[in-house]
Amino acid sequence: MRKRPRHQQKQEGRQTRISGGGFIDRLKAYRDLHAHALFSSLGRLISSRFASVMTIVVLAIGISLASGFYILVKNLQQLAGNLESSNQISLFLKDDVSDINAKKFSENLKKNPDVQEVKFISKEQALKEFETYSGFGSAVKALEKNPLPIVVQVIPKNSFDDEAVTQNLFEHFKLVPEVDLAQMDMQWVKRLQSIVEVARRGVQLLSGLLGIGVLFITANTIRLELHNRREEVVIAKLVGATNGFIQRPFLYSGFWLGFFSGVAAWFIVTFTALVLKQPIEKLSGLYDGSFHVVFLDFFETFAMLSISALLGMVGSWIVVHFQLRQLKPE
Amino acid sequence: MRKRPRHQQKQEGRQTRISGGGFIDRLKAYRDLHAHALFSSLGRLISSRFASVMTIVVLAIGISLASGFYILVKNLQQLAGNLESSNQISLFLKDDVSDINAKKFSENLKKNPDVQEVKFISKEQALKEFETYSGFGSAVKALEKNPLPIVVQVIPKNSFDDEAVTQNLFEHFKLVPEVDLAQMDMQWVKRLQSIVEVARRGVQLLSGLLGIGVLFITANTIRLELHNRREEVVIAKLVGATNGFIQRPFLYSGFWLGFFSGVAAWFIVTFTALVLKQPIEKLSGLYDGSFHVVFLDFFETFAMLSISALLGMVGSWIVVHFQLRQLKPE
Amino acid sequence: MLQFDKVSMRYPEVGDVLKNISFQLHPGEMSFLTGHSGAGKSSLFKLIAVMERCTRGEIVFAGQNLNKISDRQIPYIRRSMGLIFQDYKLLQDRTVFDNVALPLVIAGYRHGEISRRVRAALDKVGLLGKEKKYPMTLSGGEQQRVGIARAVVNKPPMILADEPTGNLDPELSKEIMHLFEQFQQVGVTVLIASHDISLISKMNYRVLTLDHGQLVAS
Amino acid sequence: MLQFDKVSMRYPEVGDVLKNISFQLHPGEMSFLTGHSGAGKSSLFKLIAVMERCTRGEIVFAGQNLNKISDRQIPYIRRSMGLIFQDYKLLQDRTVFDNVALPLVIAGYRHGEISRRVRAALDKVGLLGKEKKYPMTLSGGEQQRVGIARAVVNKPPMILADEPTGNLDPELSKEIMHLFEQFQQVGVTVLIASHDISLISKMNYRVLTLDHGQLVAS
Ligand SMILES: Nc1ncnc2c1ncn2[C@@H]1O[C@H](COP(=O)(O)OP(=O)(O)OP(=O)(O)O)[C@@H](O)[C@H]1O
Ligand SMILES: Nc1ncnc2c1ncn2[C@@H]1O[C@H](COP(=O)(O)OP(=O)(O)OP(=O)(O)O)[C@@H](O)[C@H]1O
Ligand SMILES: [Mg+2]
Ligand SMILES: [Mg+2]
Repeated sequence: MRKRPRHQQKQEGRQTRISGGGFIDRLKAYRDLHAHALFSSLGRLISSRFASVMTIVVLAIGISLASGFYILVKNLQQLAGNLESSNQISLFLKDDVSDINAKKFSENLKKNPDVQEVKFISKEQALKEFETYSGFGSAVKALEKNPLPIVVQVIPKNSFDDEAVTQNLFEHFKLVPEVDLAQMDMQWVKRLQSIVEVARRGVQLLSGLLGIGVLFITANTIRLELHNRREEVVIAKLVGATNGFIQRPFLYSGFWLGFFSGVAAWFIVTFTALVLKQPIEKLSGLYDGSFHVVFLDFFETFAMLSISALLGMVGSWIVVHFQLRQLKPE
Repeated sequence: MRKRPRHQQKQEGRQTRISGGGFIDRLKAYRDLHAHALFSSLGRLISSRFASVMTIVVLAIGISLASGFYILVKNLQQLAGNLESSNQISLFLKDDVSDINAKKFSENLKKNPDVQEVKFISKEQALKEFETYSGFGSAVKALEKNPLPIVVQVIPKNSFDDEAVTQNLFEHFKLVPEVDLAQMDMQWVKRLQSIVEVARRGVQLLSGLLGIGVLFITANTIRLELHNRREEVVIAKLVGATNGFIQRPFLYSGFWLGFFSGVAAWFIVTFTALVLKQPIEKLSGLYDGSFHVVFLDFFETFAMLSISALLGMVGSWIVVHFQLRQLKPE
Repeated sequence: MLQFDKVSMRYPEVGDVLKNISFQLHPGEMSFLTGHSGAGKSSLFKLIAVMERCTRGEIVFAGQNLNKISDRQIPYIRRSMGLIFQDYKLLQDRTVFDNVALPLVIAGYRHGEISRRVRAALDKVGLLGKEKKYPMTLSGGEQQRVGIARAVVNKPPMILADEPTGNLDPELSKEIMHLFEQFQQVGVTVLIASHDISLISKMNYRVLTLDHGQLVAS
Repeated sequence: MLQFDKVSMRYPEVGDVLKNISFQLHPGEMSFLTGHSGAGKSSLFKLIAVMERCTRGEIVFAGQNLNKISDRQIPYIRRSMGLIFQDYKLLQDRTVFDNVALPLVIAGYRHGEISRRVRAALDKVGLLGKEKKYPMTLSGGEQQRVGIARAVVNKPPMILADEPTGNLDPELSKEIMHLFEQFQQVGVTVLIASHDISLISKMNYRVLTLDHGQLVAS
């Protein structure tokens, strides 16, 4: 008995919604409504230029910090990739191995599937390198006879389980007759791991902070805009607007704010990276010059813009969704 | 002829301002107005809890990033301080200088006013150090006779013009008879300079960005609040409020927003630093363990809170000052 | 069309502002609602527009029990009422045209239709030519008439007017009342809250009188 | 007290809304201002309150030429006028007490004095006991009376009331008019814009009539 009148109400409600014309007309009207909301929200942003620019700058700062950190991680990874070559094994050959045998031995090593690279260092090269890098260079010149052995440096293949491969190779080399002593540059590995650990934790924390920041700023901006326009919302509700109708322009506003902030952030990030590029590469030149600053590629730029626009929409949706329920005409 | 009526108007204007009572009464009323604005703005923030918390979180993120960078620079400087000991001169003594004479020579060096520290490394110590750090450790064991000279490491006094002092000392040592060879660890110095240069530029850029960010966010928040309360501003103007009267609560709002954001930022920064402390010090332990993470000290905390509060006030002042002129009753 | 059955309404802070109200409006009927300031006229309108819910009794509008409809249905109910508010409730940052067009835009009318209807409504209240102006730049009476135009623009089956002539001169008040009569003659139910007793008494319609929340004459 | 001398006022978009207006109000005089909707009554009030500046002519208020005062002096001019607005202009997020107290707070009165005066003003408009309520929870007429209380609370030498009884019932309108008469009797200059011709004609005061921006009767 109770269900019936409710049903009738619903039908009547729907009937008032249908404002003349057939299904196609309604669809067209609906499309018109969306297009209208999209462009009128853009027009509103443009007409309140000062306000929009301020909001966009605030958001752009957040987004550019987040993507700046992303670029930092990317460059760190590249750096870590370079440093991985330090994950090497040095084989000091016995004094009685001749130069020719040593060369042959190193050629053979290259055929080992676990080995990526082999570097042969003759006694003379070893001494030279030693002079250059040890800090005792000049002292070495005073030596009567070259005391250094032949060294073969082996870089293991990159694999999913680097440490195990390196360890296996190391155990294997220990038993090779030509080798006087095998040494793993373990300290480098440990240092690298520590650096990566610190960077990872720091970047995680900061990215989290910034992600929350961007969401908060968008949501806050939309919240304040909604608060500014609560009169409008109340009036629209009073003349029969549904929640969907009222939400739409805010969602589009969020979209535009996010999108333009993304564009601004791209400029900020690119500018910053360009300013930092020169000193960083100069610094890298002092080591081995293989490090180059990487920027955002095309796909990442696209992702950044999409994510910004999405964050803008999500932020505004959250606020609109929760506040609209509270905004009753009274 | 024209000046006169103007003068009269001004006097009358002043008279209407004096609303009964003497000078003391007016002073008290003025104090009351300020106290009222201070606490009513606080009350307003508390009553709109959700909005205030959002704004404060947004500001706190900005401030904590800025002070996070400050702490980063501080720690980098500490690190640079450690590395400065690399700015040293190594003296390789002639082979014929006996251990006793060498000791005497190094004692004498300590009396030089430009010298801060002198480290004596005997032939045996040199060999040991060499074994440990060179990566050729095991090869050295194979040596029949210790080929290394006695080394005296000299660290010049810190001064305003480090490079010149070091260079002077270096020239001086070259001529000392006991010294076979003097060597400056110039590569380290160059690297350090590059690192510091990159860090300095990066931190400058980011701090600038963040400083602008915090100002913008505060200004934007106050702008939106002002926009929200423009009705109130217009009405207050209509019943005879001066610009000063209207500005006051906004300035105090800015003060509170900045202050509370500073407090929140302190918690964020301290928390982040505590999380990062352990892995960083573990990393540093792998080198020489002399590096410890430094936080904000009492004075810096105070400065941070003051600057945040000040930024809040400045941001609100800028907006209020420029927008109030525009907000005419019509 | 509209039926109140022993309706009471209470604001928590002030107690009952409407007590045990019963009356009925037939479709196409026009009536006035009077009463002293604070008698409860606007509160009664809020009940009909579901801006508030009643604490006791039943309100039936166009066959629907307003106590039982859900929040999602409210917009569709409101589209079948033309509401004129005591404080106009105009959008200050939209032109007169956009203000009047709002109910049509919400209901999803096409552009040409909107333009035609808005012009017709503005013409009826004597504001043709002011479409491009903003409410702030209109006189009090002109704003009130924009509110009236918005209420009638989508030809709702019922018009609720809260003090529609408070800021109009006697001449214009008479014209607006005549406009409401025209609507009534084509079958629209009209309920008008007004203080203008001299005007009401000249027109021969039913008068509901509220006194401290109670219906004292009908 | 107030003197208009060949005053014209123009809004850029619509042209002259006041044309060549000249009249004079003596201290302690009470008069009415009428005219059709859009005649220019509110615009004339805006000129006196320096919310707008006139394009031609001179306005002298209390010996000061309003054309020549600077922006910094405007607040002090406004403190000597009690303004009642057609749209009330109340602060929605402040209580009735705070709304009425605003002019006193701005003028720097002490707390005890404020409380005493606000109560007295609210008593005069029949709203004692509603101090703690917010404007939103008041009826239209009650809000209008809060606006009146605010205008008279600091006993200004001149009261400008724009349509002060538009939302009041005839009984209450008479009482409010009587209140203005009381002020006039203690030397306050009062100018009231009103459409309520039946009420105006019953009271025997000077009537200024505007028609399309021109003063047609005085
Ligand atoms: N939202 C609310 N909360 C609490 N009390 C309210 C609210 N709205 C109205 N009131 C009170 O209810 C009573 C009736 O108000 P209502 O607005 O219905 O009067 P009215 O008949 O429209 O008066 P007027 O002719 O002055 O507009 C008033 O005393 C008012 O203070
Ligand atoms: N800020 C403004 N900008 C442009 N035009 C305006 C502005 N304010 C008022 N007008 C126009 O000036 C004319 C006079 O307006 P005013 O408000 O003075 O009329 P009024 O006599 O008070 O009318 P009512 O009795 O309806 O309140 C109107 O036609 C109005 O449209
Ligand atoms: Mg009412
Ligand atoms: Mg007016």
